[in-house]
Amino acid sequence: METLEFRFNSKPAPRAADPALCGVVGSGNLEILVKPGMQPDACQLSIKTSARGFAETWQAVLGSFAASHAAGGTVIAINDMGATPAVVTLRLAQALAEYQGGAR
Amino acid sequence: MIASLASRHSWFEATARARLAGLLDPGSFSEILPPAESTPSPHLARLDLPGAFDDGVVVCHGQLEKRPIFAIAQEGQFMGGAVGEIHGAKIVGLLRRAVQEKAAAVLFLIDSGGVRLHEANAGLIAISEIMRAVLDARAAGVPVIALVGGSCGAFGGMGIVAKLCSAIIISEEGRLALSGPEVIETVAGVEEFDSKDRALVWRVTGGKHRYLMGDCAMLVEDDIAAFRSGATELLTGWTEPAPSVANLRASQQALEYRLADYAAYRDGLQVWAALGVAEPDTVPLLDRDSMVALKEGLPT
Amino acid sequence: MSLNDILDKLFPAGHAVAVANQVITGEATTAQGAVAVLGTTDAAAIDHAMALALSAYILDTIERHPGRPLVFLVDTSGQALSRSQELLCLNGSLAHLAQCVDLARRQGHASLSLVTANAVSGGFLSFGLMADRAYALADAQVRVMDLRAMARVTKIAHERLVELAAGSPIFAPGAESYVRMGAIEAIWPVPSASLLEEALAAAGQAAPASDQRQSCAVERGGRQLAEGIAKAVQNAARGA
Amino acid sequence: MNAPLHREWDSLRQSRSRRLERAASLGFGQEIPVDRVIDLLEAVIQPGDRVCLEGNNQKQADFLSESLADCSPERINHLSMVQSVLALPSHVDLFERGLANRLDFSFSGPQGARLAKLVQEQRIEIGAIHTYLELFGRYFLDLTPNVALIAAQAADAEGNLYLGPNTEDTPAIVEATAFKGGIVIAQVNERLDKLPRVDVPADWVDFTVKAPRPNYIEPLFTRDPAQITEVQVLMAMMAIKGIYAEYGVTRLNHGIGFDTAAIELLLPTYAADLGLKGKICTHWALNPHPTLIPAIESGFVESVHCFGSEVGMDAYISARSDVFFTGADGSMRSNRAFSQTAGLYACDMFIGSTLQMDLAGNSSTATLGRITGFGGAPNMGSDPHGRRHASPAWLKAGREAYGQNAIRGRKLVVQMVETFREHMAPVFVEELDAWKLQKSMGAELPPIMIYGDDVSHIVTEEGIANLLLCRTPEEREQAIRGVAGFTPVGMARDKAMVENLRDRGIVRRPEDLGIDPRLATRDLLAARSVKDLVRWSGGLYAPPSRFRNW
Repeated sequence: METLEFRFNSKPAPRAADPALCGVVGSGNLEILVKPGMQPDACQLSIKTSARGFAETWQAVLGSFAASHAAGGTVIAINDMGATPAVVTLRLAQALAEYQGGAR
Repeated sequence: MIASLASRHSWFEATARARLAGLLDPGSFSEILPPAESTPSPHLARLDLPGAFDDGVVVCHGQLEKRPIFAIAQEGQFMGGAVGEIHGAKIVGLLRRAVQEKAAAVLFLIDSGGVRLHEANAGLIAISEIMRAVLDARAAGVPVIALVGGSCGAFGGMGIVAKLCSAIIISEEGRLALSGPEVIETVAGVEEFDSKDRALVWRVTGGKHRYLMGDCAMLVEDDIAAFRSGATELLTGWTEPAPSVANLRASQQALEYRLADYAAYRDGLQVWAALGVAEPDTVPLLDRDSMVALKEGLPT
Repeated sequence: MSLNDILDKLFPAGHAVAVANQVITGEATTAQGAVAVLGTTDAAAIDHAMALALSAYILDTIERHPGRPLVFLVDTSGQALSRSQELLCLNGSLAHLAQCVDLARRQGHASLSLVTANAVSGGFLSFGLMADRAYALADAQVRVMDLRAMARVTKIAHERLVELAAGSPIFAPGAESYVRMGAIEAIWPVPSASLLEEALAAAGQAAPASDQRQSCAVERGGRQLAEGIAKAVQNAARGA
Repeated sequence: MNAPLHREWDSLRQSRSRRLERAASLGFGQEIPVDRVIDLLEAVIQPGDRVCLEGNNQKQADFLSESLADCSPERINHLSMVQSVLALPSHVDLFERGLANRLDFSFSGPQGARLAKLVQEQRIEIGAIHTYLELFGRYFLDLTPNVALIAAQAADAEGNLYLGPNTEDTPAIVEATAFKGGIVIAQVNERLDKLPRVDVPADWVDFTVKAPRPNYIEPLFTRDPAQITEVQVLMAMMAIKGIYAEYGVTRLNHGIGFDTAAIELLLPTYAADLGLKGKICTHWALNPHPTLIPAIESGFVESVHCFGSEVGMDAYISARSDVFFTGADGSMRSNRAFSQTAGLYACDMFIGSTLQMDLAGNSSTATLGRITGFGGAPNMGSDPHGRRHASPAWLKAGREAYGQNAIRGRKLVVQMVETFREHMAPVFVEELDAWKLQKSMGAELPPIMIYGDDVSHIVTEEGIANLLLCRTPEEREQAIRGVAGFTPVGMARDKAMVENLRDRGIVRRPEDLGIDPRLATRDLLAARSVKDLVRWSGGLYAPPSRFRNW
């Protein structure tokens, strides 16, 4: 297992009432928990992943997500069981949408 | 396309959270100890494995047709729904809470292979505590209804827990047993149980067989809405019987007769024939409604 | 140690116990009076017939001897592994047995179990762990699975499991782990009438027992989380 | 003028007569007792013969193969084997036991690793790895069999054969052998007084033997809808909207895989909602994929011609004779040679998956230590320059590739891949493993499945690259990098150039196609389980046990 931490600048997301959870920690899948954070223009991410040695790939995938979505003001925690970048990208979009669905 | 297929939301492939969302009245789901307030299993972390925030089980309050109830939903996709320390303690806590609050019912969405081997002792003891807690709830008059239809079925200790519940609602896809076919094959050989022969696995452990044998109260389609209406139907007018010698004597006798009659059989086909099913071969392909009609027409 | 040796040491005042199909049933005399003695021997793999023999004896005891304590002697290698057993819903018969033990408790029968040799998973769950209190003899094997098999299933190196087991009662096989985890009350160096009588007295006082295993586990440094989490769930305010 | 050549002009016929006489002298008639089949093989096969052993994706002449492997290498040796697939252990035993030493084939699948080892030990000489059509073609030119060992469903007393739904390669093999002085031996599952239909006339068949068990059949073309992922649903949506709809693809072939199964299962839902029923996917060269059932039942599909059958599909096919090719008896008739011809020449599109793709678009399923071959994909996945007849899809693709004044069209050859396979193995690579494999096996060519210059589109979860519109090798490379996601190849893209390609519609993202990836859920699949497929079929589809959970 490997633990990774990232912080990216991102356009502020509407602040939501409740945290949102998306996905399941199953083979080739991951769960993503989106919570409100303190810095409105930054997205903070922490990842625990079963696959070691993919820090650069995570950085690229998450950086691309933060650049293309308004994810500022969130703290995102991920538990990963070997999801491919395609799955990670899809889940991030779903998790953020669910989080924003609960926006006040 | 076929309308019934379009509107169906498979229980078998849904996540625990999706099952709850479809099972409970819309908007009534209220999670206790939600993911944002909990931490993954430290025991898995010590073994270098990522955990899940909810440790693979959702416990909640909610409503079923406006009836306030509690629900427990195991996530079969995380570690096979297996019971670890946190997972088990959440279930035990919820069952105790249901007693305190004299809940109308607990719906127990079982989807589990049993003990989580990575925390084996904690899992085994937790299952023992769940067994006691289920019986305490029932003794307090709170019905505990097991819903079995997930990809992991109800195996190992969770197979025992399922049979301790007030009643079991199962789908054809659901499986209910003690040892998994793979375990039996590994220990006793492929001739004893070919775990890759899926039709055989279902004839021995599957929902239709358990329903025909009377081990499950209700057979439903693999559809979240069907589980919802099944649970509603079952709970309407349900009175939880007080634990009594008379009831257990009756069960004892039924189990003894069954053992005497069927002990030599090794395939559901043989049992179904003995139960009076005219064409046992056709059972695996019958739809749910035909199965119910078949069961109701059997000699008692 | 043979079953008879164990019985003689536990019940010096006398016992009348039959063994059939690895199932023990009978009664014995103690300072607190007559007790029902039942269980399994020779590492029994529990099947339908065994479970139903035990449950029948429990129901008989409830009906004929109200309040008589139940002493379970546990020696089981787990559940019987066969297709015909599963075909008839073996988990159902084990659940029935567990329900009978539970009913006895509710009807005022104190119960305790003593692991005499082996206590493994399903067999242990169905009666040994259903008693008010469980004890184990010093050389008893209590476990879900041995570490080699666990290594195969979890795909974690055996050496790594051995290393971690040394410091963790969470999955290390052995009665000592179960003591720390709150499921076994104490380990007896030898079968002993005086230990049994103390245990019976304690069990009698505690009835009708609520399940205290989570809090014991915290006191003994076994499961640190279970009690807190169960309480948190019991007491948490409902979410939105 | 040269002097007339003095030679015998019927040596093949004479050789055939001698072989048949040897068999007759041992007391053999047309029907061979099962326990004497080795005696027969040793009587009619000679050292150095070219022997065709039938077997393909579905049926295998497994009993004859095992029997041949049990023959004495003293009597039978130096055989040159010609066969579509090397699939069974006994196929490789022939070489390990010294009966055969040369092989011309198409596909090796599960025996790929053993085959690679034999090649490295120089115990086998590989003539060439072919596509099916090439190999069939060579049966009629320079690789005509002396003896063909084939599999049939049933024989009658005269020796007429009924092939059942899995006709597959039999007609091509028998025709080449029987009409060039060869010997045809068939294993049959049963003997019948009256055959349902005659697929091979008795006078093309020399001997028949009832095998001790029915020939082996593998359900290779069944994909459980339960295993289709959301990412595959997303890619299927992109393919339907961005390629099928835009080109109006009506005649096509699908490679086997979960990606294409997802497309098949989106036809009655997503494609129907886009109003595409009757406009796409009407005519197919395809095995009877169970996942096509919902599209057939929804009225999308007019016709399907099959290479072979599929386990459990026979009753369904028989009941849908407007769609499938069936005999007067009602059972299916397949034919690999004709269906491959349809796939090569009569289809407007091939879409399939691969394990690796390089920056020129070359793709391969070969991996180190395994020689697997190609099967039929390269026939379907290539643009036939000889095609003459026009269709809207073919013309549109041609004009994109060659300009508005193009004098011919272009087949659509689509590769559909997730950028990473399982265990984070990147699909897009700088260099295919095929090149290393070429060196290790001393082959003249690297085992490339689909040539890059035949590929028209690449679909990944990141987008669609339209290679037809690329005008320079550099554009092509950046278009491929532009859909290669977070693989090292993808991350090394020239971002500005990829954005420029996007402006020109060469690279298209899901949002460019009006697709929201979050809506790509499994709920869009017309069937989400094998049981759903059974329901769609009205109970006619009978899936094999391993695909059931009931």
